[in-house]
Amino acid sequence: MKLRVEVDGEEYLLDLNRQGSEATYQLRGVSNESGQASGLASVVETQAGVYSVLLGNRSFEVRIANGREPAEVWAGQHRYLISQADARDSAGKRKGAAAVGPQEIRAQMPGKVIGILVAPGQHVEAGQGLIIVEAMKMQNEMRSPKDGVVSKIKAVAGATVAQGEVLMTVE
Amino acid sequence: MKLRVEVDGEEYLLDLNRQGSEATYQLRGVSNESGQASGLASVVETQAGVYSVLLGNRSFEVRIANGREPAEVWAGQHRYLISQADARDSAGKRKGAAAVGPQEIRAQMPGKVIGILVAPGQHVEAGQGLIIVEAMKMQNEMRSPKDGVVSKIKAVAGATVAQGEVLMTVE
Amino acid sequence: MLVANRGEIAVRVIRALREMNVASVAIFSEADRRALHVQMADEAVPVGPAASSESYLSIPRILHAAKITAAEAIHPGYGFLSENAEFASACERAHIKFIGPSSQTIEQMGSKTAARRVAIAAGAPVVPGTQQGIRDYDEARRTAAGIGYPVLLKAAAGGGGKGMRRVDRESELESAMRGASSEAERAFGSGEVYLEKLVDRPRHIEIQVLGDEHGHLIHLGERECSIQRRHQKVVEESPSPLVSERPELRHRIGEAAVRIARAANYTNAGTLEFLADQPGNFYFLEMNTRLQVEHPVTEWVTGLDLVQWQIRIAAGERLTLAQSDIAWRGSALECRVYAEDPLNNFFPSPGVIAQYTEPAGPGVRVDGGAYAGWTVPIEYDPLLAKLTVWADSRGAAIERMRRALAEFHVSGITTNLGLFARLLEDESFRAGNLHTGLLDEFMRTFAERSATSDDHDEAAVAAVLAAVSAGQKKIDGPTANGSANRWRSEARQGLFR
Amino acid sequence: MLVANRGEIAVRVIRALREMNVASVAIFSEADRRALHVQMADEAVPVGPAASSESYLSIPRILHAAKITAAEAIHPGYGFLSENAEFASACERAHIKFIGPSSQTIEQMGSKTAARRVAIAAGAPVVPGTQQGIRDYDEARRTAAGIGYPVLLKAAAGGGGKGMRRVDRESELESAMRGASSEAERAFGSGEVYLEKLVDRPRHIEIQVLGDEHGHLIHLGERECSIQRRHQKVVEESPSPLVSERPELRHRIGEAAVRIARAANYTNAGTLEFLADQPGNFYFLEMNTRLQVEHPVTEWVTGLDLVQWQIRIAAGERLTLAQSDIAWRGSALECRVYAEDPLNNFFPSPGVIAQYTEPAGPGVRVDGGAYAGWTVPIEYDPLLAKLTVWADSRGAAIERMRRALAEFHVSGITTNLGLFARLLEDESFRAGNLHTGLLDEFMRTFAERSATSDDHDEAAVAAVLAAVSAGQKKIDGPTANGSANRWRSEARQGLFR
Repeated sequence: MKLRVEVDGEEYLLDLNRQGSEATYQLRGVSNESGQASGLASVVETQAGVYSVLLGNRSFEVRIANGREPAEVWAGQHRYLISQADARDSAGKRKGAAAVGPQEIRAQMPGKVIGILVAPGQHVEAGQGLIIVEAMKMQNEMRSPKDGVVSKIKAVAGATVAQGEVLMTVE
Repeated sequence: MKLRVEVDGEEYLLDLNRQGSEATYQLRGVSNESGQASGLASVVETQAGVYSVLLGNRSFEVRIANGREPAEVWAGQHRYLISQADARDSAGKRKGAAAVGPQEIRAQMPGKVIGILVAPGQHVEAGQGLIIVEAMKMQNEMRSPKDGVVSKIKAVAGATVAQGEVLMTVE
Repeated sequence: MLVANRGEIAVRVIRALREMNVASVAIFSEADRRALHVQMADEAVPVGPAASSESYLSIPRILHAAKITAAEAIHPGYGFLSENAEFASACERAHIKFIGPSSQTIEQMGSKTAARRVAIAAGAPVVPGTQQGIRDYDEARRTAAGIGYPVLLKAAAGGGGKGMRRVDRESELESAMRGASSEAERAFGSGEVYLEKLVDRPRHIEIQVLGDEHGHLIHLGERECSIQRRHQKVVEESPSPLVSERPELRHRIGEAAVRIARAANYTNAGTLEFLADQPGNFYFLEMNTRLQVEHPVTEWVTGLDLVQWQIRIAAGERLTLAQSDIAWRGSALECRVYAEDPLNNFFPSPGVIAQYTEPAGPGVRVDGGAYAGWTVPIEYDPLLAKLTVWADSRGAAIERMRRALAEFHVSGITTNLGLFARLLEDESFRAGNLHTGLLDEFMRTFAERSATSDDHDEAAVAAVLAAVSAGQKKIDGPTANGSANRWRSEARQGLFR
Repeated sequence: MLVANRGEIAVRVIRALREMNVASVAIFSEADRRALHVQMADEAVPVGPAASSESYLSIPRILHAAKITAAEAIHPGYGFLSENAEFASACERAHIKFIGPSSQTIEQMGSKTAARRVAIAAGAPVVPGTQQGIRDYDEARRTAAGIGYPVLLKAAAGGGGKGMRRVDRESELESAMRGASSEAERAFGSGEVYLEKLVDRPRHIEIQVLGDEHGHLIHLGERECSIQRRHQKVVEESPSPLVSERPELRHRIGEAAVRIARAANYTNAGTLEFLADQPGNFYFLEMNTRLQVEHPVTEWVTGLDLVQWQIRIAAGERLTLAQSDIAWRGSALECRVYAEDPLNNFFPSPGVIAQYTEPAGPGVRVDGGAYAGWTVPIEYDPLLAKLTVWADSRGAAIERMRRALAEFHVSGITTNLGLFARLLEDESFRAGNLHTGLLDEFMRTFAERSATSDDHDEAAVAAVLAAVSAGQKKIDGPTANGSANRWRSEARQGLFR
C-alpha cells in the first residue's frame, strides 16, 4: 500500500508493508515523483506536537509526546512507540531476538532498591525475581527475561536509582 | 520600595517608584549585593510563559503572552502592557507626548478598508473620523489622535489591510 | 451524520453524536482547516473558500459533502443555514434528514410577520405594531403615530439585532427606516422592515419547546436573555429572576409558547421569544426554528440533553416525556466568551490566541471551539466559547461564575472575560433587576471603574518577568565601580482583562 | 482558611473557598512548589521536605503555617491528617476550626473495632467476625474456624487495602497474619489486625451523611464503589445499580447509616461503608470521618455542594435541608485517573507529563491537579484527576464517560485512561452486575483484548509524523539514479492507551 502524506505543505510517499500484526514503513520525499499513492493524507500542526490529520475524509489527531527513542506517538486513541532506523541496519533487530545475548535489567521508574534476590554468578530462570524496587510506597519485583547467569550486579540495596539505570545484567 | 525577586534561582533586586497611578521599576542583578529588599518573591516557570509567584506568602500567576512590544503580561486577573527601555533613554518618551509630532494611523486588526473620510492635505480635528475598516462584518471608524493635517494616505478603499499596517499619517 | 456548522456548536453536536455512537462528519472552509470541530469529528470535508456564502452557506456544496460521506442526516446548528427553509427543503428532496422542523414550518415561522399572525390566531399576546412589512415612509409615520413613540423598527427576515432601530420621535423615523432596511437587505437579502411598540425596560424571556413527529409537544421552561450588547445576547440564565419572583409566569408563558408552536405544527427543538415588562406582562416576539446558542442553561436546570433529543426526534423516536415530567432544579448562567473588545464598542478582536486555559471543577461547563495557538478567523462570528455554570441558587451560581471566569485565561487577543467579571458585581444584575438596556447602562461607567489597580507589587513582579522572558535571562551584578547594568521597565496596566 | 492537603482535593477546596469569598492558604512540600494547588491558592506556605512525614503529616508545621497566615480554620481534605484525632485535637487547642467532626468522634470512629461496636449498639448489621484486634495466631485460628473460611484479615487502624489479606484456608492463615500485621504497622503505626467473614462477590456500597453542630443529621444516598484494584476504588457511581434494582435499599441502608452516625454524635460530612451481597443484605464495615475522594458523584445527583456545606457547618450554620428535601436525579460516574500502569500491576508511573488535555462539554466535570509540563512527584499518591460525568440514565452516563475518556489525553507518563475505556465496554459492568472482584477478573483478559489494532493507515501516518517531528523536517526527493534517502520506521503499537 502506498500513501501520500502532506505535512504542512511538504509531501511524502509512504510504502506500507504489513507483516502479521507488525508493519514496516518506507518513507520518501516525493517532490519530483509521479503519484503512485493509493490515498492522500493532509496534515497540519495545530499546536506543538499536535497534528490534525485528514486521511481522505477521515479525521484524527496525532500527538507526539516527546523526542525520546522510541517516540511516544498517539494517533486517535492508540498509542504507538515508534523507533526509526536507517534502511541499511534494518535486519536482525527484531523483537524475537530480544532475549538473546546479555540482557540489562533497568529500573522502570525512579525509586529505591529494597531487595536484591540473587547473587552474582547465580543461575536464574526466565521469570525468576531478581530485584525489588520501591517507588510511591509500592514494591515492584523485576524478573529475569531469560534463562541465564547473573553476570553483573550494579544495584546496591537501599540506594536510590534513576529511571533507566542499569541494575544488573543476565547473560 | 525594594523587592528581591528570585526567578528560577536567579536573584534580582527591584526598585519601585510610584508616581500617581503609574509606576517605574529599576531592576538589578543582586548576586553580590547585600540584601536591602523589603520583600522576597520566589518565582518558578511552570509552563512556557507561565510563572508561579510567591510574594511572601501571597500566591499568584504571571503569564507572558508573547514577546511583542509592549509585552502583554497578566498577573493574576490584571493585564499589563509592559515596555522596556534602557535607563539612558528613559526621558521624554512619556505618555503625554504621544500626540506630538507626526502620528501614524494603523489598522487595529486585519480587515478591509470600506471608506476614506478625508483627503490628503485636509485639516482635521482631534477625534474626527479618518477612515473606516470593516472586519467580521463590523465597521470600525478610526479617529484622528490630534489636530493637524493629513499628510499621507496609504490606504486604498476596498483593499485588505493587515494588523498594524499604516493607513495614513496626520502631522 | 453531517454537522453543517463550525466552531463551538459543531463541537457540541459532535460530542452528542459520539455519545450516541453515531459517526460525525464536519465541514470546513479554507479558513477553518485548523478549527477544533474538524479535529474532533470522525470525518471532515472541505466545502469551499473562507467566505460563508461560498462554504457554510452553500447548499449544493454541503449536500455534496453529505452525499460523498453517505450522511443520512444533517444537523444545521444555529446561524448559517439553520433557519433556511430552502436548505431544509433541499435536504428533504435529497432524502437526507434535516434535524429541525419541516421546511414549511421554517418558512412560516421564519418570517416575523407570519409568525406573529400565527401567534395572534393562537391567542397569544403580541407587541402592538404592524403585522407586515411597511411599504413606505408614509405608512410608517402613520403607524408609529398610532402606536405612540418610542417605536422599534425591525427586519422581517432575520434576527440578532441586524436591521433593528429604536426611534424616539418622528423626526428620526425616515433615516432610521432607511438604515434598518439597507442593513436588513445586506444581512438577510430582504430589506423588509416592520414597526412595533417599544416596551420600556423590557426583559427578553424565551421558552424552549420540544416536539416529536407524532404530535406531542412540551415546553422546558424559560431562559432570560436580557443582557445584550448591540441587541446580541451575551449573558443568559434559567430560571429568569422575574419568574423566580412570580412562579406562575413560567406556566403562563410556557402555555402561550406551546399554543403557538402547536399551531405551527412545530417539531424538534425550537424557541419562542417574548418581551416581558417589569410587572410581568409578556408579548410574543418571534420564533427561532433551531437550537439556540444558550441551550446549555436549559440542559443544566432540566437535566435533559437537547441535542440528543433533537437527533432522536429526527430519527422518528417518540418524546417520552410528559409536561409533568419536566422539573427544574437550581439555577444556571451562561456567559458568551467573544473575541471582542468591550472598550472599543465590542469590536471583534481576531488573531492568534497565545494562551488559552478553560475553567473546570464543580458545576462548570465549557462548550468551546478554540485552543492555544489557533488563529481566530476574521470571517466568522467571534464566539470562542460558552461558559455555563449551575448551582442550587442564583446567588451561588453567580459566585461560581465569578470563580470560573477567574480561571478562564485567554491572551494574545482581547476578550470580554473581564467585562463579565465586573458585570457580575453589578448590583442591579445581582438583584436580578434585568432589562435589555442594562448592559448599555453598565458600559457607561465600566471604563472608569475598570481603570485602576494599585497593586504595585504585582505589577513589579510582572515587569521583572517580562524582562527576564524577553531574553534578559541573566542580569549582571553591579560592577566594581558600582554602576549596574540597569534597565527600566514601564508598566501600564490594561484597563481590564 | 488553610487547606492541609495537596493535589486535586486541595484544588477542589480552594475552588469552594473562592466561591464563598474566603481567602485560601495552600501548604506545600519541597516537591510541590510547582503543584497546581499552590498556584491556585491566594497564599501558599512551605511546610517542609518532600517526605509526607515531615510536611503534610507534620502537625506543628501545619499549625505554624495557619498561625502566620492568621487562618481561622483548616480543611484537611482526605488522606494525610484528615482522620487523625490528634491533629483535630491540636487544632481545637489552638482555637483553629478543624473542618470535620470532633477529635473524640474521629478517635471513636477511626478504629474499625470501636466503630463496629457503635454500629452494633445502634442496631446496624455488621459482618460476622472479631470485634477487636486479634492477640495471637491461636485466637485467629479459633475465630476463623468459628466463622468459616474464606475470611478476611484487616488492619484495625487504617483502610485503603493496606494490611488486608484474604485467607481461603487455615494453612495460609499464619503467614497472611504476619504479612497483614507488618504492613499495617508500616502504614498506620499499629500492627493490630482483626478477622471477619468474607462475603462472596460483595458490593461496596457507602452512604454519605451530613450533620450540623446542632444535632441535625441526614443522609445523601449511596455510592457504589465496587470497582477496585488492590482494594482501592477506581470507579464509583451513584445511584448504585443494586439500589436502582431495589429502590427500598437506599432507605434501609441510609437509615442504618444515620443511626450509626447519630450514635457517634457525628457532625460535618462523613461516609459509612457497607458490604452488600448480591441479594441485597448489607453489613456495616467502617466509617470515613472526612470528605471522600468520590464525593463528586453525590454532588452530581443531589445537586448539593458538599465542600461548601462542610465549611458552612463548621462555621456553625444550620443544615437547612430535611431528609425529605434530598432528591436524586439521574446517574453519575467517576473514574479516578491515576499515573499508573494497569499492565504492570498498577505500578505508579511518575514523571513529566508531556501533554495534558482535559475533556469538557455537557455533563462532564474534571477535578484535576495536573498540567502539561508538570512532573508527577514520586512521593505521593499518583491521582492526577477525577473525571466525573452525569446523565439522565446510567447507560447515557456510561456513553458520556466513554466520550469524555476519548477526549482526555495524557502523554509522557502512563495512565489508566485506556483501562477505563475498555472497562466501560465490559458486559458485566454495563449490566451493573458489579462486585469488588470484577476488575481483577476483567484484568485477566484485558491485556489480550487490548493487544491489537489493525489500523495500519493510522499507524503509518503516525510514523511519518514521528519522523518529521524528530527533525527530518525535509526529506530529499529521489536522486538521479533512483535511490532515495530512505529510513525505516517501525511502529509497535502500545497495548492500550
